[in-house]
Amino acid sequence: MAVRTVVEAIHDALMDEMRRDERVFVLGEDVGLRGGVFRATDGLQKEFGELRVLDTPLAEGCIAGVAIGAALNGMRPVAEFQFADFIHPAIEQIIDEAARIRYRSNNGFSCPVVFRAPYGGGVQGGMYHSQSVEAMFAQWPGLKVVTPSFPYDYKGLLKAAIRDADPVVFLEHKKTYALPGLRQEIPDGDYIVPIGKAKTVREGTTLSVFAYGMMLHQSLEAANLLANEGLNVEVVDLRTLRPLDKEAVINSVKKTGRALIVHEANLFGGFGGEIAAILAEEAFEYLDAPIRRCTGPDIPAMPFAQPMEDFFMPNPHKIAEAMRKLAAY
Amino acid sequence: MAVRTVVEAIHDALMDEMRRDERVFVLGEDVGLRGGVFRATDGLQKEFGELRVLDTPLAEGCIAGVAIGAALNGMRPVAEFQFADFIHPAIEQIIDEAARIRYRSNNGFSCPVVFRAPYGGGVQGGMYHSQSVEAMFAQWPGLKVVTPSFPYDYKGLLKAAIRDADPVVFLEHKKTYALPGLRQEIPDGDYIVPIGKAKTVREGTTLSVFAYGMMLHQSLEAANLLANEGLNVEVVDLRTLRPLDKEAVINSVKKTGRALIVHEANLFGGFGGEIAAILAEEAFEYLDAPIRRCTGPDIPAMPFAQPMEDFFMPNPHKIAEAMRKLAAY
Amino acid sequence: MRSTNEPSVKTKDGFAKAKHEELGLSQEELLKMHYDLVLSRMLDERIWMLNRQGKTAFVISCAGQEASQVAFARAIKSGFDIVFPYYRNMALVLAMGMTPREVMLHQLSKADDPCSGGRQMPSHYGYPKLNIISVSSPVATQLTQAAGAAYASKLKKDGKVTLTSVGDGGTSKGDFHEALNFASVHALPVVFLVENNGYAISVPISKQMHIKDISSRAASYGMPGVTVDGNDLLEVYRVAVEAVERARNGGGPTLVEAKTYRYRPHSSSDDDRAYRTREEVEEWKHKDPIEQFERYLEEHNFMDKESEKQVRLKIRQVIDDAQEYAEKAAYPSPESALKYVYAEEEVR
Amino acid sequence: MRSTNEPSVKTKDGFAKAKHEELGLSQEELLKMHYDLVLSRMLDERIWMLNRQGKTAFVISCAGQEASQVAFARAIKSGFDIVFPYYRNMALVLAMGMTPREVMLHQLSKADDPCSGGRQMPSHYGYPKLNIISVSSPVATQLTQAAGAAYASKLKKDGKVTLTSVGDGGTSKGDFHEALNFASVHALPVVFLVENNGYAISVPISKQMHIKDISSRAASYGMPGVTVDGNDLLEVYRVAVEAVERARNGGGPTLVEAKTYRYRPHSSSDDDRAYRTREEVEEWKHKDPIEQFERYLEEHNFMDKESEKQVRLKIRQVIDDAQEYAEKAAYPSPESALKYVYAEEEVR
Ligand SMILES: Cc1ncc(C[n+]2csc(CCOP(=O)(O)OP(=O)(O)O)c2C)c(N)n1
Ligand SMILES: Cc1ncc(C[n+]2csc(CCOP(=O)(O)OP(=O)(O)O)c2C)c(N)n1
Ligand SMILES: [Mg+2]
Ligand SMILES: [Mg+2]
Repeated sequence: MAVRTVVEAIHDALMDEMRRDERVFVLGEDVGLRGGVFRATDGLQKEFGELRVLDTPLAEGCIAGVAIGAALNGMRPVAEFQFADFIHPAIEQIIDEAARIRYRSNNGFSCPVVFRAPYGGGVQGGMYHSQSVEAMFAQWPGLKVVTPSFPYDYKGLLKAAIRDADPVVFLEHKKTYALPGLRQEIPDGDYIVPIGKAKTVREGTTLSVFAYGMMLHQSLEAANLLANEGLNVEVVDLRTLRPLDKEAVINSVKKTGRALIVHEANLFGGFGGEIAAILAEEAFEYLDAPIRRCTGPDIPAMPFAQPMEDFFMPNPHKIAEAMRKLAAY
Repeated sequence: MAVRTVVEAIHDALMDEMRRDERVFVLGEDVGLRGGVFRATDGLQKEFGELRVLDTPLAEGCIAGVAIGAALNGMRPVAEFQFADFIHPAIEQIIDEAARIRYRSNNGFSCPVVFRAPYGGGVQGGMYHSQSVEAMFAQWPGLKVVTPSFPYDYKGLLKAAIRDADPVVFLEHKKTYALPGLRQEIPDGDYIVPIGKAKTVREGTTLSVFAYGMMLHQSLEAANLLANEGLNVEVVDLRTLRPLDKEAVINSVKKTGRALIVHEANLFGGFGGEIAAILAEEAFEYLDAPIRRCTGPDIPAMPFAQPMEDFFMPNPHKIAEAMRKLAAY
Repeated sequence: MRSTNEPSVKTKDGFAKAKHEELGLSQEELLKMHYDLVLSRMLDERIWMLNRQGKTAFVISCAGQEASQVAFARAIKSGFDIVFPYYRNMALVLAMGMTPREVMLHQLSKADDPCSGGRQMPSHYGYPKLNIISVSSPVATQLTQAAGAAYASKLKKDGKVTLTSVGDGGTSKGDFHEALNFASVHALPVVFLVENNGYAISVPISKQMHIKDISSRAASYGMPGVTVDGNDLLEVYRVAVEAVERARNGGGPTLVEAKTYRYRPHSSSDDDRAYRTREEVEEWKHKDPIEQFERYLEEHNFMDKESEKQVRLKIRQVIDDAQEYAEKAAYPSPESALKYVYAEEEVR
Repeated sequence: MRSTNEPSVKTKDGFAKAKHEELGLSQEELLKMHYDLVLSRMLDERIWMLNRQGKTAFVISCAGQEASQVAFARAIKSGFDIVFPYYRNMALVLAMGMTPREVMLHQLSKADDPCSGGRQMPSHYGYPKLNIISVSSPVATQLTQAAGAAYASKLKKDGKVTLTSVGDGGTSKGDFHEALNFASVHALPVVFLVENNGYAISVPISKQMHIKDISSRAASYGMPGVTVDGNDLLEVYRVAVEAVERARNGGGPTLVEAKTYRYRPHSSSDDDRAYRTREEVEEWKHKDPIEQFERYLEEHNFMDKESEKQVRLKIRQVIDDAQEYAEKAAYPSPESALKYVYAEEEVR
């Protein structure tokens, strides 16, 4: 066992998998000498060399295309996008190519690539270093989309993603990377956390909260605030957005009758809509109250100035307020 | 008045607007001599010349970037993407640039560009000429997303989009382009259909259907099938997805108590989720039944072979079946 | 960039060596290449006929562009090397070893289509057995992937060369720049073949770029670039062998531009009369790659009019068989559309 | 690509004409350029100080790269022409006319920040009054936009030239290829300035490309390309004037590569010791653009140590004032984050 932050857990998973499997290599901007701008690949080049820890030119479409081509020739690439904000030039490669190669070739080819990207804000990253992009990827069949919240899950899910036979978009909330409060005891050895399984991280009866990434932690904090008020909130860590663990989501609402979805991305068209739609169809009879969403505001991106950034970010107080309202319904 | 197909209505709107306003010009692949692969720009180059009807190199990122830059220098560009499937290389320009220029400059600059793209299948276009991309764009504040269904609306909404002060993604269902059954008498002169207003195209009491594009027509047909069975279905043509006409959606369900959302795009993460979420939150007390979605299956794209394409496409019979089930709930 | 119109080399005793000898091509190889050229041309014609008969919804054709594809198929180690083709490469995949029956199964979208099981449009080839990577429709996406496959070869030291092909239009897309740049930075074993047929659908070269030869772009990446007459099979072969050897020997990537022409409209959905004159098309037909090659074979007594006729008779039978076989074959079932979204054991 | 190290031209009577005379630069202009260089450098230093004091969260610096920016600001018609800068262009926007107070308001994310009202990270300039287009973070997106603005000028015949600037790293992205290609096909009035400081964050040129001079890429598009010593202000000015005149006179686009160096880490979040030696940094400081220019001004008796000191004293006061003014200014209100998603009259 060792105490690890989120980014350390990611680092460990990469290190382990590269030692375990020669086919695994990482590529991206500044992942080599620099060890990644968030240090996720720190020291990897030293151990595995320049070829397996590749500093690429500044071209995200190229990073994705090269990873896909290498996977088609038997490798297990892990592509890092420096910020999720800059994954957009790679979208054609990720959704038209990676996500469809198995399908379009009638199972003749497969594309085992992991696309890693730090997302989310609250770090004074401004409009272009704070984006949440999960909804853009979760909508495409052929892709898997993973959004862990705890160091233990980051390590286990990243290992699972690297070993997965299909392309995985692995989203890492950058504000959680080094949060001291998030340090966790995790096994040194090899373990896997399966893709596609949610986890109830707080049992409750009053209402169910569905969240992931930084917002999962904010929701837990909010739930603790409400404990003192006698409200007993259940919190479900989705962990994987596609394939979503529908059973876990539905079963929680069957128990509590109330659902609050929390995400940092803006409301309209965000991933929360899908959860609400599933519940409104498949748990309708169990719903005792409207399905609520607590999210970022519908503005183009997170502003830089602190007052506006704070205004954007859902926080334990805003979430607790939404919980109270929902519980009182 | 003149009888017009969808593509003719689009053509008329472009012609009118280019005559009305010198700042309007169109650019894209094969829009010039060829008049567009779907003939939407037929004859425009003849009247307005090569500069205002510009055949671009094969580079969608460039098409979008050039349109944005021209708009920043006072023009009103209408960029055509030959197929919505090929708009992906332009996503960075559309969502990071066009959608944010006004916001990031604190209203110092604006970006009045129309991004036209033919979407949707059922035309034996196969995996890469059939995509529905509305959910990918509707989630971004700063953009407007328009999806008309009738020739009259195509003309009026395209004119509104060209005159809009902000970027508009204008999606045209290619299967409806020349459908003889869709011909419509429309005024020759100038008229506008406002962005952001839905339209109830069939009054009913049993249940509400929300759709757009080809699926709107399929839903109407399904509603007519059910009329004989004594079911009285209301059909709402959303017309604009962002900003969505929430009032129209909610009011319809307040009346009928039942909601069916129909779109061709695959289910999970599709635009239908947002409509369901809005209803589950804001019309909860009026819902007498689960919210249902009738959509394409969750596979990476529409296959080419006719049996598989038919399997993919929602059609009046599948939709009617979904209506019966919902009405019977 | 260097010109490729070198004269046949002289032997010591002064007699000019025939080009095919100089290139080390045997009679058998020459006749095989001829067969593949004609097979591709005749299969293409048959497919257009089926389209007119309403038996296939979509056709995209390589008629006129066969020579460079057949030459490259011979220059690589077919089945060992890796190939990322594009949709206009029927001659390439035939010459590499896909059978007319298989091409027909793909063209008619039958369940046994080895490329996609009927899921993709016709001409979206892919053939795992021969390392022919599945073709998609978005133009130029294969270029960075080819660089990636070659990078994997460098990592694995597997000795493979990757070949990828793209049209002139595709070279305007950022992918071209990013792929060639990456390939050159790492001296990767990859060859980029540009089939310059003068048009991106209706858009002529003059509206696509402001340069004479696309191969001159190689200089931007510090790699060799060659322009070759794409209708001269032996010249393309000469260039192809050089490029493939360079790649295999660690010399890095090469950009090859084959100047050629497509006889047909862009696809069965296109009408090329809107953007090019019949005279232009006719002119190019006088430079037909098959005729040129047959002249050469005749001059060197490998073939005559009679044997050429025999080849065509034989090919017609092969094509009749392929058509009959494919027409009889079953369509994929509707529900089969749900298969292979993810690895089977993981389908949810 | 042509070299730019031409000797000063001789006048008829044989005496060498001073370079600034040859370039038609008056004493006043020379001193203004000197002022802008020093202002930018000193303002940069002040901003780093504020960062260390915890008064500003993020710094990105142009120290070492001022010369080419100040030269180009003078070569264009500031306020008439259109400029798409990138984040490392503080010297450019100052020389064009943004005031130190305005730069500080932007740096401190105050409500009156004229670039973004505090919405964007520092160094994301934008200034409608001077046609300085709002900078975003995604690298190289400005390049096709600049081509588009120049295309609009061609349509409107407004006589404007568009200038855009990008780093060496940005030239690896497809946008670079697509923008230069489009600009050349249409002979647009646009100048592409590449500030080659040898690194994309930690990635050295050798891992980014396999060529010596980025300007050589101009040949891929059939446009002129020039490499110039980016730390030699007058040389850059010579090249800039040529490129801008060519654009204005219908001669089409030019690619200018200014070879230079950034003294600071990539940003306040970077640690450059991981990827470059202190010796390398020191070496470049011996080629400092400001010192070089001051030597020139001294040789031609425009300045001496004393007047240089005076300039710095004056600038320090200007910067003190700017800092005080900006620190006193109000932050944007939280709710103001909701404004300007769409044109006001259309906000829903
Ligand atoms: C990214 C993308 N944009 C547009 C298209 C539509 N399209 C298909 S082929 C084509 C022209 C390609 O021309 P070229 O690359 O020269 O190849 P050719 O067909 O001439 O062999 C276009 C525009 C596409 N398939 N992909
Ligand atoms: C599309 C994109 N990818 C990655 C980044 C992260 N990033 C910001 S600056 C930079 C390096 C840019 O280097 P260069 O273009 O040489 O400019 P310089 O900073 O050296 O002036 C990177 C990788 C980004 N902003 N945008
Ligand atoms: Mg072509
Ligand atoms: Mg740089």
